[in-house]
Amino acid sequence: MSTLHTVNKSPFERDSLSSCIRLAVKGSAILLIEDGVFGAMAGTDHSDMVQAAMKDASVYVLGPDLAARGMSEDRVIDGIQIIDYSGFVNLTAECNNVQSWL
Amino acid sequence: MSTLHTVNKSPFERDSLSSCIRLAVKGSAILLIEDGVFGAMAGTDHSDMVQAAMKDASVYVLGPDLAARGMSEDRVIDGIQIIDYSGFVNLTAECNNVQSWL
Amino acid sequence: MKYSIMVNEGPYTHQASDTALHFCKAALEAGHEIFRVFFYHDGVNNGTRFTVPPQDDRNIQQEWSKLASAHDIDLVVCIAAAQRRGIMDADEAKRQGIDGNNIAPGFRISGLGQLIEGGIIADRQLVFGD
Amino acid sequence: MKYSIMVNEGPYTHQASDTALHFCKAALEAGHEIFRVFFYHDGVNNGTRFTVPPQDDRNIQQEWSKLASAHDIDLVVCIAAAQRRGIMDADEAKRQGIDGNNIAPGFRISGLGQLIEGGIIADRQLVFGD
Amino acid sequence: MATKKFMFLNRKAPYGTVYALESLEVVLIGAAFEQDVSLAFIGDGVYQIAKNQNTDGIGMKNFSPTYKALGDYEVTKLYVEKESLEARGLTLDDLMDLTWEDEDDDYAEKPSIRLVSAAELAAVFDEQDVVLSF
Amino acid sequence: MATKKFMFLNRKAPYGTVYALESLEVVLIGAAFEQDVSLAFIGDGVYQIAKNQNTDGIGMKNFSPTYKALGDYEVTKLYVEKESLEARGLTLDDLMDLTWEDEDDDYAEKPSIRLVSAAELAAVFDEQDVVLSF
Repeated sequence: MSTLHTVNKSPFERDSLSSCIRLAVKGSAILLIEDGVFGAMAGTDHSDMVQAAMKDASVYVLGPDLAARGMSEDRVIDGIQIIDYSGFVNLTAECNNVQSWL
Repeated sequence: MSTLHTVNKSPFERDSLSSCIRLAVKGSAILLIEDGVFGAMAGTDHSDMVQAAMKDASVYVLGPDLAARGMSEDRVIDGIQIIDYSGFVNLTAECNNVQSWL
Repeated sequence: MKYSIMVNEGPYTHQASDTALHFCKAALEAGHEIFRVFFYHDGVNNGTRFTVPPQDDRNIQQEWSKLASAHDIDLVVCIAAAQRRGIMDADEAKRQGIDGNNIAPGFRISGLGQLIEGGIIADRQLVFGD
Repeated sequence: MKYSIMVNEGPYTHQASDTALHFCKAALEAGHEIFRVFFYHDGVNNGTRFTVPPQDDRNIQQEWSKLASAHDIDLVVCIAAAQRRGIMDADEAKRQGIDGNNIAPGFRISGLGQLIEGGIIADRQLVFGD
Repeated sequence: MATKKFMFLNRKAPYGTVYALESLEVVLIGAAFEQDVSLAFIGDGVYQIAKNQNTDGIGMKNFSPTYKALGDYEVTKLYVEKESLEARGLTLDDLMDLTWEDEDDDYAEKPSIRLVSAAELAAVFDEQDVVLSF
Repeated sequence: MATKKFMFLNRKAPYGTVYALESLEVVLIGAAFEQDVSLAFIGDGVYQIAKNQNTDGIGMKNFSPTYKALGDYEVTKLYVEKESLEARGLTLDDLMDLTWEDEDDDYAEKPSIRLVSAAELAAVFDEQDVVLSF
């Protein structure tokens, strides 16, 4: 796979996720961690942006960070894969490099 | 005067300024400091939001922070007053209280 | 006017501590009083005497110490926040079994009540942070 | 895979250090190698042995020390960033005329070259920060 | 000591940063000073009081139960901005059930959360003496 | 040692935080390792290389002249995202004039700043071995 992008900021508070989406090439993977997991939720002001990005990128979200924040897996946008830290490690190994959007 | 609101974040990176504008009552003062000074510039994607807010609030910007960032006073939105640290102190004394939007 | 100030970020990483210093100096110059500066969150890191910034840079910690001594300002480091972040005075170090301390001159470690008290006593409460 | 990790924020204030720890543990469990963890910006504050977090909370600094000793991980604190923020080892303290040191076991202070070298040597470079 | 109106302004999500937790520590101490205390949850601050927080997987302490104890400390005014909640696709049902017992009304259990519009909350802010931001 | 493609990703404004300054310190050290180094300025990162920075009033060191020295360290690829510049009402004229001397072309002075679209910059990112984010 191409690049793995990690985003650890809420899309409501910062421009990290929108910058990442703008600058990720087709075929990239995007992993939402820490406060970035709010970007994975359906029915928010930013869901459309994320769903549009999913045409070109595979989107993942870190389950432990979702659970910590009380965000239900049922309400994650369809097609976003929920992974744990070991899945995070696997992604970094499968992708050619890792780019953090802090 | 009513409340003095301080905003120290760039409106391009964070939601601090938009939250402040949404929650400031008519007659408030808004002071842009640190990276918040980018919100005072004309001709940006956020200038319209700030100009609309100026109908209900007096907007100020900290000159030393503008200069540090190379932002020209000529390009500050018309009607925004440029002040220094002593002007900042005066505002806090004139207003009833101070609210920071971090 | 009597001011109480809260500083929520450490030195250098965020501008908050610099801005708070500039504000305090300007307020004192205008004849106001700075009653207390309360350092919370990473702000406690302003109170370590172990910093050695580059020679061509400002020394934020020393500026706070000097300002406090010149104008009798109470510099309070929050004890709970300090424990999480490794700011220790001699008493605390002894109590916690830590083999050293790093508190800077003019700073004292105390509880969150000092922040609330500051807000009650002062005419204006300001917060500088991230 | 051989990993090099960069941690840009201190303990507790941001989740970055926690996430980096979880990542390192999971990588080691999967049979990968963590070659080096480089602490930069406020990340240097992970390397103070003066922290005393609440008893019901994790001790991030100790977790790094333990992980490093169990898996032979090189924990490097950037010297320039450490000087600005008051992280000292015995040698540095002597050189700078500081009356104490606070570096934690398993951490060493070194230059930014270690970060670049980490990126060159490792198969993957990851950054955790704010 | 005088009684002042203290507002604690919460705009950051929990766990990603420590501000929510350390804000709560101030609120608990503040309650002991018998001031007129309010909390506001704006922007990502609304996530602080989300239901069903479970931190087992990230190894951090789940401090959300502490919000439920606020009523016992006579901290009973928790303002939640409607616009922030809606932007995040959340409703009151997604927030914890936070209540207090009214001594003057036969210990009736009353809701602590006050869902308010931005305009209403702006008016509340305007009345405050001290605003502590986190 | 091997030569790798190193990208330094700058997304934060100068002075409000220390990231811009400390990023520059890494770039200077990195140059000594003779790697293939690029810098990207995205979002508020474009403000780092704005002209006419004057820090006298805030008592901090003006480190912007250091960007002018990058060419001497053979750091000659500074990508600036067009979309970020435009959103901020800025043009190339608002940025410092950053150049390098091409030894292989009779020491001709060439511009270091490469104004690129998001799509073009995305392609550059995709070729990198190591991305350090600040």
